[in-house]
Amino acid sequence: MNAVNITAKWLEALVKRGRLLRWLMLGLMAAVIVIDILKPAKYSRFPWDGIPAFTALYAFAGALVLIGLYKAIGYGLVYRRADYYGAADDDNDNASGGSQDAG
Amino acid sequence: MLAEWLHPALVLAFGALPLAVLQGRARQVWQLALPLLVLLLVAGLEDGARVTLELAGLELVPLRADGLSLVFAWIFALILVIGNIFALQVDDGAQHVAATLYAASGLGAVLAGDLITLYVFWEVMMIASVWLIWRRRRQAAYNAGFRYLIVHALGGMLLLVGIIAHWQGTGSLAFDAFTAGGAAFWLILAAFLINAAAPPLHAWLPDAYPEATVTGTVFLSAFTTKTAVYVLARGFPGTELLVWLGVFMTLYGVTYAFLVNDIRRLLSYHIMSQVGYMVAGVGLGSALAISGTAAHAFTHILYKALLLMGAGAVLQMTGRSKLTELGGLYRYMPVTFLLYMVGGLSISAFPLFSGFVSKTMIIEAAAVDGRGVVFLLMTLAGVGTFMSTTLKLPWYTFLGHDSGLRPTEAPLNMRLAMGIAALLCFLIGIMPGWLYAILPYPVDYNAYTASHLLKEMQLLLFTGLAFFLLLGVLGGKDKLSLDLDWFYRVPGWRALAGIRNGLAAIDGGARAAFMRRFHAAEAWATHLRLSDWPLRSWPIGSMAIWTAVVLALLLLAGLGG
Amino acid sequence: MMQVTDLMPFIVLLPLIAGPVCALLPGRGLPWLLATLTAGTAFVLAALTLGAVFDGGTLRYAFGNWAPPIGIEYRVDAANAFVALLITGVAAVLLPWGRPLVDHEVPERQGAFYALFLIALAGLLGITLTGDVFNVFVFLEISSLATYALIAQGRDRRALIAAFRYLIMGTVGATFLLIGIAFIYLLTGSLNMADLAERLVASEDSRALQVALGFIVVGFSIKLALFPLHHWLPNAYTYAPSLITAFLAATATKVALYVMLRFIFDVFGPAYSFMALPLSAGFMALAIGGMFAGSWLAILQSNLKRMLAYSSVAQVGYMVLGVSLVTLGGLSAAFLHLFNHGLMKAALFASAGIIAWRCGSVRIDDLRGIGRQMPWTLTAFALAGLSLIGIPPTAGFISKWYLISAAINADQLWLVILILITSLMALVYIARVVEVAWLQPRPDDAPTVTEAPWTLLVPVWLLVAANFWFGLDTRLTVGAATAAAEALAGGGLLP
Amino acid sequence: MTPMVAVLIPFLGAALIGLAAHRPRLRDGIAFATPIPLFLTVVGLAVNRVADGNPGTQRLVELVPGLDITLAVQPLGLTFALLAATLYIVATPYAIGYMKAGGYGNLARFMACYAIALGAAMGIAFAENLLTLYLFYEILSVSTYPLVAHTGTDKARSGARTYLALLLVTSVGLMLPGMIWIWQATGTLSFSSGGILAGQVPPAAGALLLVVMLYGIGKAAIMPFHRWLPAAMVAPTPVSALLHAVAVVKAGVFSVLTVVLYIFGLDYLLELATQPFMLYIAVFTMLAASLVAMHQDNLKARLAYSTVSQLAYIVTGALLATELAAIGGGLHMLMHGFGKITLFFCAGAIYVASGINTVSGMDGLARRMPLTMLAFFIGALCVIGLPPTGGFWSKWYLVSGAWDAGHYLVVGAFMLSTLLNVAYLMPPVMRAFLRPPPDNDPARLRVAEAPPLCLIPLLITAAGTLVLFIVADPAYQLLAGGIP
Repeated sequence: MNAVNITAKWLEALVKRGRLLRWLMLGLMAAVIVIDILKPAKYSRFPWDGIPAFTALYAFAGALVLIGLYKAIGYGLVYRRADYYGAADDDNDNASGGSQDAG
Repeated sequence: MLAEWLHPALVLAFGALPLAVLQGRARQVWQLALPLLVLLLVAGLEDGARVTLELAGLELVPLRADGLSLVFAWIFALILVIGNIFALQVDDGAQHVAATLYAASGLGAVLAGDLITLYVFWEVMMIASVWLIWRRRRQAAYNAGFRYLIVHALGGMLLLVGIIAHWQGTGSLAFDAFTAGGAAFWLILAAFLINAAAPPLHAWLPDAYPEATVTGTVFLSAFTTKTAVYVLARGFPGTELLVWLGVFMTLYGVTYAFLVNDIRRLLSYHIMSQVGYMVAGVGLGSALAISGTAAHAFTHILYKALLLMGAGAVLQMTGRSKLTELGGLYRYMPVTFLLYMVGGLSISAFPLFSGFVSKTMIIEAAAVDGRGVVFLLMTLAGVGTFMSTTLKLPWYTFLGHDSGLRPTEAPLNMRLAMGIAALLCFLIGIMPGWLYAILPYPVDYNAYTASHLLKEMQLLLFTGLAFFLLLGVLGGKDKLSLDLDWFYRVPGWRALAGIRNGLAAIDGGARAAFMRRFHAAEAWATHLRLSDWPLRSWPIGSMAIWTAVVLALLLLAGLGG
Repeated sequence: MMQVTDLMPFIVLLPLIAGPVCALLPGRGLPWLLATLTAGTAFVLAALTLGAVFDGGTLRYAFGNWAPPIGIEYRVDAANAFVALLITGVAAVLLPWGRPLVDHEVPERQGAFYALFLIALAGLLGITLTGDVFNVFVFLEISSLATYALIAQGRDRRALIAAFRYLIMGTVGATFLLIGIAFIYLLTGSLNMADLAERLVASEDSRALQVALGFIVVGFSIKLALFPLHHWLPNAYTYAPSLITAFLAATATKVALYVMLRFIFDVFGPAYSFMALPLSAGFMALAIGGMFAGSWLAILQSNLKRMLAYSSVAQVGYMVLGVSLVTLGGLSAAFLHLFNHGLMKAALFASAGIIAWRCGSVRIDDLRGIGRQMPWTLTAFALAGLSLIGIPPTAGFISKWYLISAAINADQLWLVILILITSLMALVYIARVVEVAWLQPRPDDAPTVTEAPWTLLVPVWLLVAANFWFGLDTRLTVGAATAAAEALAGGGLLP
Repeated sequence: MTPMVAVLIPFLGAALIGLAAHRPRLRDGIAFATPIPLFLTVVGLAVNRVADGNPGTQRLVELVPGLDITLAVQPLGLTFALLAATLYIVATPYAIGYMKAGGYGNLARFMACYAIALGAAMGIAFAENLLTLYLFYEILSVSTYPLVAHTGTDKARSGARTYLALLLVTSVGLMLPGMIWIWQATGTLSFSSGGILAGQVPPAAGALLLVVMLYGIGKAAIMPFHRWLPAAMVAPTPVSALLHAVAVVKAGVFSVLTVVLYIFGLDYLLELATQPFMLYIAVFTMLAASLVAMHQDNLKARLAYSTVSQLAYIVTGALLATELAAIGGGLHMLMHGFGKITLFFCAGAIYVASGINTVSGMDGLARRMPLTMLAFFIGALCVIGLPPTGGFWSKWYLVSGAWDAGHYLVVGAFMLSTLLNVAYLMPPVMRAFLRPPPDNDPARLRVAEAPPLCLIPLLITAAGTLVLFIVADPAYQLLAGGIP
């Protein structure tokens, strides 16, 4: 379990520095926007190729729209009780996957 | 040439048999040796190799190797090695036999040079794969497996009829692009699309895969849909319908992936979504698009297997697979978490990881074609993919609130398998030249341009921003999301039962009525027998009267007339 | 070297002479031996005769060298040679078979018994071979009287009553015949058949001739047990000694049918007969009635012999149905079935006789599980039953084939359906016996029975084999039946 | 080497078995030995036929000119004969093993009737004309009756009564008059390529004749005359195997194929107004029987209804009136023979070894009887028509024929029926392999594979279905050569 422990320690350290990571990310975001604005567009295949930071805007707006859409579809149409098709007999595996060949 | 006689699929199929009886270490050794042998055989296949054969009056080509089929052969052989390492600790011969036969049929299908051979392997694939679901040994798995089997049997029949129609229409059984059109075209396309899980024929996939065994899902994710992608690329390149169907698939998949609660179901919907890119790529049909499709299938198999191995490891170690029941596992399964994240970054096309070098090819192909809407929607699907696979799932499974579960890390062989897959994802990500070299068409494509990198980073980072802003409302819901399988699970099933009961009622009613009459007649006969009437002797007088009557009638009629 | 023509009368004379001799012989063995030898010789003669008829056409023999029409003439064509072959053949096979049964059923005065048997045989053969209408009456009375006496020998008290009832009915029939003959004689002054055929043409307008035909047909209908004049038959067959039942069932009704056809077709001529009286419709109605009533009553019976007796009523219906079509095919089918039915009924009654002897009962309920104990007998019964139902490759199948063919040829498809329904009814009553005997367990309290000795089995199996032989090799039967039909129909008056 | 020899060998065997009734060892020896010369003879006939095209026509009896009992070797019949002779070899040891393990009595009668049934099947296969076929057809009906009623219980007798009644009522009531009608109209009953009715019988009458003949062949179990088949399930399993795979039902569909091909002729068939009607009755039978099979819990009843459905495949193949479909029908006769006999062998082995006869009772059985269940699985694949079993080829040609004929509804019905086949044949497999065995049932723990005499035959036939996938070519060539 040595490798596992070391990895766990690393992860723990990362999680502890969550705020730092967050700032790092925000910085990165700002950087890609700035670069995109400064750097001229390589392509002009589509009308939006010329808009600076279009992809960022599209992604952000798209994510919000998608989340809204999911909520609408979920609550409006497809959500049902978990046992809608009849109660599942045992919801949780007994932690050994396919290897409970007891017979 | 050796490989012409040692068809990799047949070697694999016969090699599967010892797995049924081997035990313990011997089985594990064979389980590793066999895929490696097959990998060697595939390596020995030359571009252009061909084997022909005559069977039941038909000219067959059981083996045909060319650029397109070899890409799939390679990745199938490769994933079999990885999957078998992952499954090494599973002590269930039936499952190993099924998985190996399944892989064999997948290999056979992509190497098939004629439609009959394709059909044969197509059906074997169905038969073998269902065991990977059933061996989960839960009622839900039996039922889901059964639905899976029925849907695929339907697909198989559509394929059979389509092949027959094609055969009768053109007189040819060769498996090349279908250009004749007509019923054959649509039937075969429908059969392929069922296996590709294209809506509205997709519901079997998210229904069945999450119910499969932990190791079985890994194999399932690799072969069925990718074989379908291969046959679509072979048979239907440049079909306009497929572009839109593929785009729709990508969005449909990510949408449902967001709605479901089970992590393996979530990933299953992502298979659908990713296959959508490939289907769209086939539809675009340009050399770049087809190559991109092949490349994406290659990378997809690796990263999806990796993701499902990660989710499977969680399921195996915790016994749970619902987002609402998981959380905070990173402390206990850190390696799994990290390796899973490699898969997550790959599927969302994060630069330096494999998805980036393949998915962008397809999107680029759409852009080259000047299809703006397709381009935008595919990009949007990428947003959804990143949100649910790479952010939501790990967040609520490994990070987030502590669910109180205290599992141990997955066994070594599982981690090893995940590690190999992750390593390949990474290697392909940084050295795509290896992959590009085996693509069916020579490609002049470089993923690592500044423009691509910049756009991809924008996309991912701002998607992440939106995700973390709305984190509070994104958790899993302990709900069931209806999909199109509802139509056959509820009204379809009721209709079938209704017809059956109706028939039984008619049959039973008719039989009962007949038997009632029959028994009544029997009772009457018995009564007569017991009542002595038929046994009674007639008095002499009545005999004489009858004689007189007959004579009189005869004479009267004769004399009168 | 004697000609066959010279030997032919001995078919009748031999049993007639041997009969009284038999009555004088003491003990049991000698009368039986004489009867058997006589029947065997007669069979050989009948076979020779049939051969000669095939080769040379009609054989004639005038008794006492009195030329016909004055003298009595024996006139043998394919029709009566065929019937004679059946009669003598059945007698020759049944006599060796019947010996132990007779010992059992008629322990006393066997000389007289065999004498009566021979006389009955002689009577039947006489009816068959003679060419003289009055002679027909005489032989009919001879055979009938002997038959009454034979039936009365049955062990059961009811045999006597059955014989008496038969006597009454038989006498009615004979009287009718006599009345008919008297009319004819008054009209023509002749009694020779061939002669009559020529002379009657002149009297065709006469009502008296119509009446004569009516009396003769009804008289014979009684003897051949045509529905609804069949009431004497079940009891007579049920209570007579087994040998007599088997013999009568196979021959008596057949002879009556033959001679009736001889009158209708030869003496009166088909053109006249079927025009003067509604014989076709009448026969058809009565035949169908007989087929259904006989089969139905057979299904209801609980006594094996009685069941077979009613089955005979139904089978007579088939033959008459063939006649009623008034086609050559129909007539051939009737003759074919006449012969084949003789074979199958002989086999069935012969096995039933063995069963009666070994089990002491012919109630179907008492036969439970005896298939295991008497496998050879019951197998023979089942196989003969197949013939009765009409399953190939049996003689019964051939009969049915020709009958259905004839019906189709006559454009009477509905008859086909009726024939098939009654065949299936035969299936029901035969299968009932087979099932009881083979598939039900023997009740614990039932007496143990053992298989009959081979001396009985061999003749029964010979008959069964004949049923199969004539189901496969139909040259003799179909050829003879066709020839017989042609001989009767004579001038090709029939389509 | 003449067809007569092939017909006589089983009858001779039956006679010898009857004579050796009281010497069990000798009796069993004869029973074992009889199939071998039969098989060799049939193979010899096949070689003769294929090599020299020699039909070996043999006229046994001539009833009247144009009406005779004649045997000849024809491709379709040869296929049937090869099937029957081959399966007879494996069915005999199985029957002996089963009957002994199950403690049944009256083995001599049983084996003799078994042999007679095979002889009759040979006669049907080698019939040169309809009369000969009818002759052996009836022998087959009658000789299998004691087999069905073998146990002699009330239930067995009543089942056997239904069995015999339906078969005889249809054959005597419909087939016989139909045959006589044909004879009257054409003056011959010989099977000839392209049929004998064209130009002899007006299509209006031919339409009626078609219905009469198809229903007259009750052994083909077209609804509503299918009841005999489930009724006959009371028989011991080797008999069911014989009935449902080798002799009886295959004789029925063989007769249908023969009558359609060589009496009616495919071209004439298409002129008949009732051809589509009967076709859709067959299709209905196919689907309805599958649906009924789905909710039979008794394993043998389920297999029986499956047989009804599968027979309808072959009848459909015949009635589609295309060459491909007829070849498909002939192949399906062969393939279904192997597949279904495997399933019945398995059902019998399961019953003998464990006393289980219901699908719901099969939970976890594969742990105790893995080989049997594996064979069952393979047999099921063959019946469903999936590769890599021979069943695939027959389905291929059947569907091809339907497509060729433009009967797309029939194509759809084949598809639907395949799904239904999956739905009723897979649950037993699934239960046996996946479900845990019922708890606290000590009897179940003692269950082991059936005795070798039962086990080996079923493994052989299961392997046969796989082999037939690879060596389908000779069968195809044989049939293609005989179908106009």
